Amino acid sequence: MHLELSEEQRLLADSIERFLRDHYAFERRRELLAGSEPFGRDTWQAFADLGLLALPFAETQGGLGGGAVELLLLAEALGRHLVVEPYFETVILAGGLLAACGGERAAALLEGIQSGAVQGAFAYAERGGGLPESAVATRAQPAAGGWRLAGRKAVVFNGAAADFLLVTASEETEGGAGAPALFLVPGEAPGVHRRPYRTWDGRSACELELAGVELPAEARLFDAAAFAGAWARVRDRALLFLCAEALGGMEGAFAATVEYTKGRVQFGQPLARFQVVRHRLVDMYIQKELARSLVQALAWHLDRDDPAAPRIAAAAKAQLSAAGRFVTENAIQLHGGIAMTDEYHVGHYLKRQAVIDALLGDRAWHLARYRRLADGGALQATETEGGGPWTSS
Amino acid sequence: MHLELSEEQRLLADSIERFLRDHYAFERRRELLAGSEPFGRDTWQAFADLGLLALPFAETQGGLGGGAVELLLLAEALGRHLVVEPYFETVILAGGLLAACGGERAAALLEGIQSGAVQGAFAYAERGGGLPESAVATRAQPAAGGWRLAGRKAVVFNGAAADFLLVTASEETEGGAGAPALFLVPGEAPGVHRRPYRTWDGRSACELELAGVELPAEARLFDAAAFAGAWARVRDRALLFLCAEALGGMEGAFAATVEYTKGRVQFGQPLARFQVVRHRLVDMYIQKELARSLVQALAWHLDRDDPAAPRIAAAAKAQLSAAGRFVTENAIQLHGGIAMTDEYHVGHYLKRQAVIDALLGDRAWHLARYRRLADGGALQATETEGGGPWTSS
Amino acid sequence: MDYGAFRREVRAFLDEALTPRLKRAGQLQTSVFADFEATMEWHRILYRKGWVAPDWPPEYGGTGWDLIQRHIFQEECKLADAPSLLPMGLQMLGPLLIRYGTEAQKAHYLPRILSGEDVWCQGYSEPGAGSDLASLKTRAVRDGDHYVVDGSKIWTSMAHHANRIFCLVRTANTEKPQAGISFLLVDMATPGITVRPIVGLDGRVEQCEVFFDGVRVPVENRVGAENQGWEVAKYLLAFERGGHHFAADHKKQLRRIARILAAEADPEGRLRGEDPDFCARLAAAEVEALALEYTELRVKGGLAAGASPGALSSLIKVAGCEIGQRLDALALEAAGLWCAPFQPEALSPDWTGTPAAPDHALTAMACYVDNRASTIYGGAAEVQRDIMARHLLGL
Amino acid sequence: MDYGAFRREVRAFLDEALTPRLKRAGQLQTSVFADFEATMEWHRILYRKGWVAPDWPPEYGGTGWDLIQRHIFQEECKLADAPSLLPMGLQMLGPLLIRYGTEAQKAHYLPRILSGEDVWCQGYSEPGAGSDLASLKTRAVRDGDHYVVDGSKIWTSMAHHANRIFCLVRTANTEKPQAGISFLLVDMATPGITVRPIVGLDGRVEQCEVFFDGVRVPVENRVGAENQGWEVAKYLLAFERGGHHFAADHKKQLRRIARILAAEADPEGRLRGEDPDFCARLAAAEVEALALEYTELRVKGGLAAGASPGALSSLIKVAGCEIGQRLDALALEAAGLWCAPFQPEALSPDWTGTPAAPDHALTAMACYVDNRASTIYGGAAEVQRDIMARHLLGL
Repeated sequence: MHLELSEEQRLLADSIERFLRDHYAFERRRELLAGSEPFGRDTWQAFADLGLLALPFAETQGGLGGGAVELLLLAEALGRHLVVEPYFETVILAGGLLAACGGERAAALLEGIQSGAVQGAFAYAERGGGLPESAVATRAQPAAGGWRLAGRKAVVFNGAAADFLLVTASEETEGGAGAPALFLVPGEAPGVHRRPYRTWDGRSACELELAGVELPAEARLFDAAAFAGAWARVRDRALLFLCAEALGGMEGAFAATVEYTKGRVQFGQPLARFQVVRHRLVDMYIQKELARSLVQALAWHLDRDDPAAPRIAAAAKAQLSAAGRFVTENAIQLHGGIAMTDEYHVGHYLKRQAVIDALLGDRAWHLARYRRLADGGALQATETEGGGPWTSS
Repeated sequence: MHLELSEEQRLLADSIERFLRDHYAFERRRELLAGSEPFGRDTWQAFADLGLLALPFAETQGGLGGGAVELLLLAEALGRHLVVEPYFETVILAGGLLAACGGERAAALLEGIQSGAVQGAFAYAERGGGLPESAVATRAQPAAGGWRLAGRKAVVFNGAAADFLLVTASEETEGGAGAPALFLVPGEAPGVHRRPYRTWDGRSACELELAGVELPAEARLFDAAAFAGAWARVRDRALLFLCAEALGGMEGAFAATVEYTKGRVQFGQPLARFQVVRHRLVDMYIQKELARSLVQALAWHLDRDDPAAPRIAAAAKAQLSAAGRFVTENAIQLHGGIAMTDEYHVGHYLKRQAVIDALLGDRAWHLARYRRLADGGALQATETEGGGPWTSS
Repeated sequence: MDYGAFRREVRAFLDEALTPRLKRAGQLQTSVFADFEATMEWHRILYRKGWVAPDWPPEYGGTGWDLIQRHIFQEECKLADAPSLLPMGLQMLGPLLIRYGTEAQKAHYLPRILSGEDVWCQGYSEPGAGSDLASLKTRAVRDGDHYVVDGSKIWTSMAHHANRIFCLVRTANTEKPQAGISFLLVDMATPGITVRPIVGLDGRVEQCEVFFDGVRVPVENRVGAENQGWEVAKYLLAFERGGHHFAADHKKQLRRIARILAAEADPEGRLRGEDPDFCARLAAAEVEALALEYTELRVKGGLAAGASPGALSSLIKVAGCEIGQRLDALALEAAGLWCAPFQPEALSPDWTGTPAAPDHALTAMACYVDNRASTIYGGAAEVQRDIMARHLLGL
Repeated sequence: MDYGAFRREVRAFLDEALTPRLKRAGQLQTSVFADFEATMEWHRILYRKGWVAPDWPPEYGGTGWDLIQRHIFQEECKLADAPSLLPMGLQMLGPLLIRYGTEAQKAHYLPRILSGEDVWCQGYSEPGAGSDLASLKTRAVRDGDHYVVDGSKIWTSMAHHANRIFCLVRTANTEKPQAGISFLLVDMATPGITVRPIVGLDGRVEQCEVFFDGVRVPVENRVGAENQGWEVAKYLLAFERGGHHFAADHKKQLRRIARILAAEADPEGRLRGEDPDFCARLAAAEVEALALEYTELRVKGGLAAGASPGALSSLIKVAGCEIGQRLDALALEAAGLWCAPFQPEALSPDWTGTPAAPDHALTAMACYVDNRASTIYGGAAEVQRDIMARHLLGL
């Protein structure tokens, strides 16, 4: 599983890192968040110009055909630099679902996403269910040759800025929660009401009310069965992205803590001379590197369409959650007061980590999912899967 | 909840400690375990002479009427000195059940226990259930004006040395596991087969086969309903005893580790000068003292017949298990190789702790039990129970 | 002492005196500090009742309650959602003045602390002196009957609301850094003082940096002898012994979790309160909190009987903070996606907008984030363990 | 390289070569060491197959496999319940001689390690020199063409079975203690050597104390230059890089747990494998083990591509041991009361008595207890973290 980067991959990583270092200093991020824009439009356009918005899409869909390793490199850098722009929301979630859907309408939107002109959001969460696969109370009823959507969606990330929303709704007519199908809803459609707010990680989200929104027949991108399949394809890449972002956050928090403890003198010596501080840093490093191994493994399996990928994804999300929390909490602890301020960057890693934990299933949920997928014989998988990672390398 | 000891209690604690220090050095314990006796008969007789075997029994039953605090002091000392004699098995379990039963037969056995002449054992565990309240496959069938017992009991502590066995068996006639009733079985009754062995903590136990053991009618001490009630009364004192023993073990392990790390020089200074070692010792102390608080609280509530006692008992067993494991594992770690040997005492605390964990419900079971008893509002109990510990002090 | 009756008396008073707005401020409190206006309103209500300073000797305005009564009072206040009072005057400076202040200082300042007329802040830490407090550099140079103070203090809680600050300043350079420190009382209105509020990770201001530029402080505002300020400051730590009320905080946290559990589902829509894995972890934390509560009671019971708490006092602080952090992390987990909305304004008791998160989850992230500071301030957990190790090992 | 085919080849060989008794010895192995007789029988079988020293260069008897093949081989051996081979000759001394030995030493000793004729033990630690190995005191004084060795070694695994010992001895007193150490090969039959077996917590003997009283060792038995023994010994650590196989151990542990789960009930009679709380904790440990496995693969993949593992090598040891200890604790918990019976004799593959515990639980306590040593030997976890911190911080 040696993830030796290709020349192109190395160039990609370098160019992202260089761009963010030069144009995304923490001070600039603070200024942005002090304003009223949900994110930096100029940064977004720069992402488009760098080709990043086209990165994960197939060449047949106008994209660059980047694989999981490319996504890992990008998300890691975005996490390291605490980037708040809605790459995950617009490109990975909305874009990923559109790409899975295909068709003219989707192609047009995908083109807009890749050029930077169009923002999307994926509205799945409701009171009572926080996963895209959760049953939903939002209803889609056949009406006048099309659909009529009614319901409420919660914590829709990038929902306020989105030009279009991908909304899960049930076609069942009876009350209660039903299996979700997926509908394309223009942001400005009559009956769409959005109540925006910032989130703790510096992003934006909204509560979304669908008050009898009338949609054409083709607005249903997937029926319930098809949506389950489409989401399964998008999900593991989305998990990879979140995990890699968390990994980048750990890197940022760890590096800052090493630097700070080497420089900060208390009781006559740098903090990093205290054995307890040193060992804590070692434990942070251990957690970070164990987490990195799972993220890399997930990319490796995804790029090979390996059936083990969903299991590794569950493992990675669970582990990244624990590791990310440990590393970012201890980064604050070893800094002391300065890390509790808005003006210093290190505390912000903790807040993003906490939100990542809550997205697409938390640690407990993924541990249970891991057990289910491993079916009680997890670690023997490398022997049973035709020789493990090594047969196909 | 100030557990200020009475003059008598202080004298008791002192005399136990003095006796064990003088007569139960670790070397003597090793010699005993190298032999074939299951425990030290002379030590047992000394316990009888000191009145310890009569301590927890009511004065009406020939005992000294000691309360929970007295039991705590005794068990703590036994744990600190790694005492293997079957006080828990004969006095607390078998004696406690007999005392709850009453009657002439029980009185005679209780007298024998208190004088040191009689050993007992409580045989409840089977494959498939390790608690006294577990349903059992062992069957008691009415036969010729009495009972006929058939089945197998597992890991019967002190079973080999026991003059009598208290055996759980179901009166239901159908197969499968049934609710346990309690039967008194003479150790030498025909059909009683015992396969003895030592246990990891230096005690002895046996597998017990009951091959159609014929018993008189009065051998049934409790039917299923009565047994449930009797055990509930004995259980919390038994849990107190185990917890206090674990606490004593933590004290022994902690004291040895402090002493060793202060004396052992590595890299030019005593181990206890290394910050990581010092902080580990602090963490061990924290766990030990938090555990002590729950054990003392349990004794306090038991001595007041407080309805909160079962909940505190569950909390204490769960906490003592985690704390005991943490303290004894780290005691070994901070000592290094010497603690992995049979000839040094500190490793033996770990083994006793591990067995205590498995007795009468492990940590996970007691945590679940705690939740059940607390009914989701645990920590508010002090406000709802008529003013908490303070109203009746 | 009939503690049950006492508890009922406290409860009855709280039932009546705590207005809905004050209760709301208590419910929305996510750190050591509740909404400032509500805090002071509650302070004044307790002052009128005579209950504002239970820990003070009765002759200075205390209640005369024993330690157990004070424990019960704190617990009932927390469980009734009373906002916390500011500790700087009542818990810190007041007892210190009672021990070290001149008669004039006591006569002037103590009544104003009790009434709430003076709001104090604490000028200890400096940018270069955090856990290593003794390395502080803010200088006070004698000039006639004044000291002239230059330097800066940081992590000064509530300095933007306070009208007075008590400070440690350097009055001499000595080999042992502790030996050249003095303790001064300073009016925040003195020319040369500037306050820079520091925005916290939660988007709100509790901490400040305070700059001193040629600030003239009358010599009679010194507490204790010149260069003896370290001894005076250390008394605060000693006073804290037995003054912890973590159990009350933990109960409030557990109640918050119970509210979330009753309302909130896991990602699959199953009620969190029915998830055995989550419940097992919650029970483990509850049991630790229970062990801590009984440790507090052991210490208080022992203090009442004349014993010295020794290392147990530090233990309570270290374990109390860490258990509190675990509970906040569990609350965050239970809140799920609802942790994400960031509306600092919604944490004011006077805000009338529509909150993005349901009420039971409104404070989850703020509590989690704010409480990370509890193992930092007042001596980081690492420093506390160093101190405990000295106690335990005598090394 | 077709690793799948290689894996099948290994598996086929193991299917045939591992007798039931050898498999039993592997199943009953609870520490680094399996039953000695079975170990040596398996050693000889692998020797005959040519697979006894996969990590050695082919010219000295290695297999020529790449790191991935070696990983697969180790994993298959563990999962087939092969007993572990003794590492002292194959993993420690052999590679060291290949690097530092004279031609005569290599020609004499290497074939005897391969064949199993020589059984080596390692004389490093001393009663006063554990983690601080460089403070060792056993002296070797030159007397003609011999060294005369006096002193004692402790924690010498398998010394009661070994016919040879390699030792670090002090040949000079220098300011830097490492500078005066030499590396000697000693025949255990030399007069003046006494072995005291040390009974472990599990009631069995694996460790010994070895006493040297005027033991004469030919000078040609020194490896490396006089006083350069520390450098020679350190090479062992370097050689360990990439030589860890924790993943295979963890898989074996997980399989043991799975066996218990399938058979064993919790105290209420519910199958452990259906307890969501236990399963959540097991899953957490499994996921960490998986992360460690991929870390091993990262290192091995990187080594294969020429990279240096750096701090990751220590990471694997520290985390690998701690994950292993967690797994053993889970197995113990799952075994419930069955952990209690103590029958060290039942852990011999040749014992024919009736075990008190069911087979799936027979090793639970011994594994748990024995594995506490894994964070002590070969550099305690605390020392490993010191080393890692130096790497990471450059301080």
